[in-house]
Amino acid sequence: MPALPLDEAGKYVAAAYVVFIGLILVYVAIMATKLARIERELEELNELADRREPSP
Amino acid sequence: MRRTVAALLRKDVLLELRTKETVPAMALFAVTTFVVFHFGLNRGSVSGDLAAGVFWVTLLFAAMLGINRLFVAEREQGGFDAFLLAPADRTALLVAKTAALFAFLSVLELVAVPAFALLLLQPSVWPALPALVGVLALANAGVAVVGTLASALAIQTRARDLIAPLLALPLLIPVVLAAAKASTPLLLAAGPGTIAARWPLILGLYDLVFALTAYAVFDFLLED
Amino acid sequence: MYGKGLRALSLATTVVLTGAFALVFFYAPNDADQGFIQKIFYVHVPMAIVALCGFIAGGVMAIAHLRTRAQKWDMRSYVAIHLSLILGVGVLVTGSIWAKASWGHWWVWNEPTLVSFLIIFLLYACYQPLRFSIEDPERQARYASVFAIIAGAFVPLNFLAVRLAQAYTHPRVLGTTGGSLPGDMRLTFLVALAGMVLLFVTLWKYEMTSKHAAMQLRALRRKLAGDEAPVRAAGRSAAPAATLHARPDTH
Amino acid sequence: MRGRVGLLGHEPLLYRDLTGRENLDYQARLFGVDGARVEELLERTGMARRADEPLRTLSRGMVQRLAVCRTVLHDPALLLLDEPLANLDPAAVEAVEPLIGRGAGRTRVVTSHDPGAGLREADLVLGLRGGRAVIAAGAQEVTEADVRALYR
Repeated sequence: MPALPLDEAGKYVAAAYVVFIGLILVYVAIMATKLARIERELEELNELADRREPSP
Repeated sequence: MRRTVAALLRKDVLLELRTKETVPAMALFAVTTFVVFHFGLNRGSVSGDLAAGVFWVTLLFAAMLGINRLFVAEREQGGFDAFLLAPADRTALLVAKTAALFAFLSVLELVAVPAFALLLLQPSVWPALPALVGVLALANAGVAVVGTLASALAIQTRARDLIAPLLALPLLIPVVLAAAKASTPLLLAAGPGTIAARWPLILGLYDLVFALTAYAVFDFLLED
Repeated sequence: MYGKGLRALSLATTVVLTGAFALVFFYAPNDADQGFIQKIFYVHVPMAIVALCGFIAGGVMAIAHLRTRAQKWDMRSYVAIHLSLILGVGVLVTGSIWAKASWGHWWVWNEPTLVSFLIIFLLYACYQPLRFSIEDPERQARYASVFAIIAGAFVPLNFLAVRLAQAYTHPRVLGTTGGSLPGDMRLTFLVALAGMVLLFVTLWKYEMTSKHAAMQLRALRRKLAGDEAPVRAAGRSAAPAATLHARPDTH
Repeated sequence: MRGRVGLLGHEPLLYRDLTGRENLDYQARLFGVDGARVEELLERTGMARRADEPLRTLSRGMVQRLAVCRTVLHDPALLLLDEPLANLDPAAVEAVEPLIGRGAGRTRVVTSHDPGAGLREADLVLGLRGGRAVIAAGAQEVTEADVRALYR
């Protein structure tokens, strides 16, 4: 099969690289939700610690 | 070890003879599937690679019924606990279950091969038979080992009827592939040709690799 | 402490991967046969190689888990397989795009490497459902490790079988190893591969750090709150249970 | 260690579709015990006559008698018994007594829901509440009322 002309092939190549970048971004988004949960829990714990030993 | 394997195997065969739960269902399933293929493909007879494909896919799915049921009695009637109480090598259970599954598959093929020859196969099965038996034996060994592993993995899960085939099917693709390739020249309309040596070799290698893997990991599926 | 060295690693990943993509588009020549479309090769193949190595690494970590009974090895194995699955999606999608561009079909069966990869991906797709359907965390870890070992052994075997099945009937359409490439393309490929390996290691460490932090947090909560504020029921999950209370190693 | 313990719990650990004799034969082979022992036990528990019927057709009491046979088949040094006399009629209780009762000459750990009967049989009493030992004493020192107090 002859090589595709650049304007045709460009779309496919771009699509492939977009898929790769997109995957990484989705992964980052998932990890972001996990980070948010850790932050929330830390906050709760901090409050808990404050209540137990009221700072003078 | 040999004594334990014999005891386990004897019990499995006895249970199957009493309940007739597995092998008749497998055989019936295989025959019915041949009929379904007849209508699905809309042809009266097949040969060559189509014949090999139909035959092996049917056997694979029939084997799946046996794989699903392999450990059910142990799980539901305390067979695992009773076995673990005995001072027996756990590998014996792996060997016995593999042997049982191998035997079940062989009996299944005693029904499925004549049924296939009768219902669908265009050329006569007789000249191909000796080589076909060899391929069947090699493939059965692979299906038995991997099937036992998949069944043991799945039996303790909540969705075991789903997990066992999901695990076993992709694992068994190389077996089906090699077995189908090996049987294609045997089932040619013009009479059997010769098998390329690499297919039996692949099957043998597959059997060996998974036998060793199963031996290494099976113990971990039993402790509780 | 999984966070150690994470910054340097992320930096290296960024530099190498960006450099690799720059090489792909500004340095490597267009392929004589395929032209520009061959550039997909530099993202598709490294991703596939890293995903497969990740699966096998997951199996090796699973062996360590069964040997040491240390929960951390199950976690490591889980994260490696989990990441490889994500990369696997990328491999299948980019492979499919390449097939469409080269042959006009979204999927072709005469490319043994891609077909093998699909089979392996289908097998590993059962990993999460398997974990999910076992409730007891200790058994979940043990069974997951057994699966990871079996599947790890399956990876090379499957490649051999599928490759043999087609190598003799179809000519190899694409060179998928760097071996036969001309020098500048080969350099680009190797840099891209290095970048992908670094990316995998970075993400692996990243996720391990996150899991480890969640674990520490839960332990802290238990220490601080004792019985009064029980740990929120986390719900059943396919991920390894994040507790610091490892089982006693004596068995 | 394994192989010296006899466990009798809520489940008989016998296959429902095999006969009593087949079940016990299988167990005997697993433990490397002589087949004559199976016949002896079937005789002693009064199950010899019904030993060739599949378990699913037998009453629960008969299955329990077979389970007792399985438990002591390999002459274990330690017996772990959970309600060992469940579903047994008085005659059967008498029949299994020399196998798993006080007179069996084995160390026994029995869990029971009947404080009175349990106390009469025991040498040592262990009362658990919330996972902690509340009573741990010789059987003479513990009264039935002490045990009943655990459940209040």
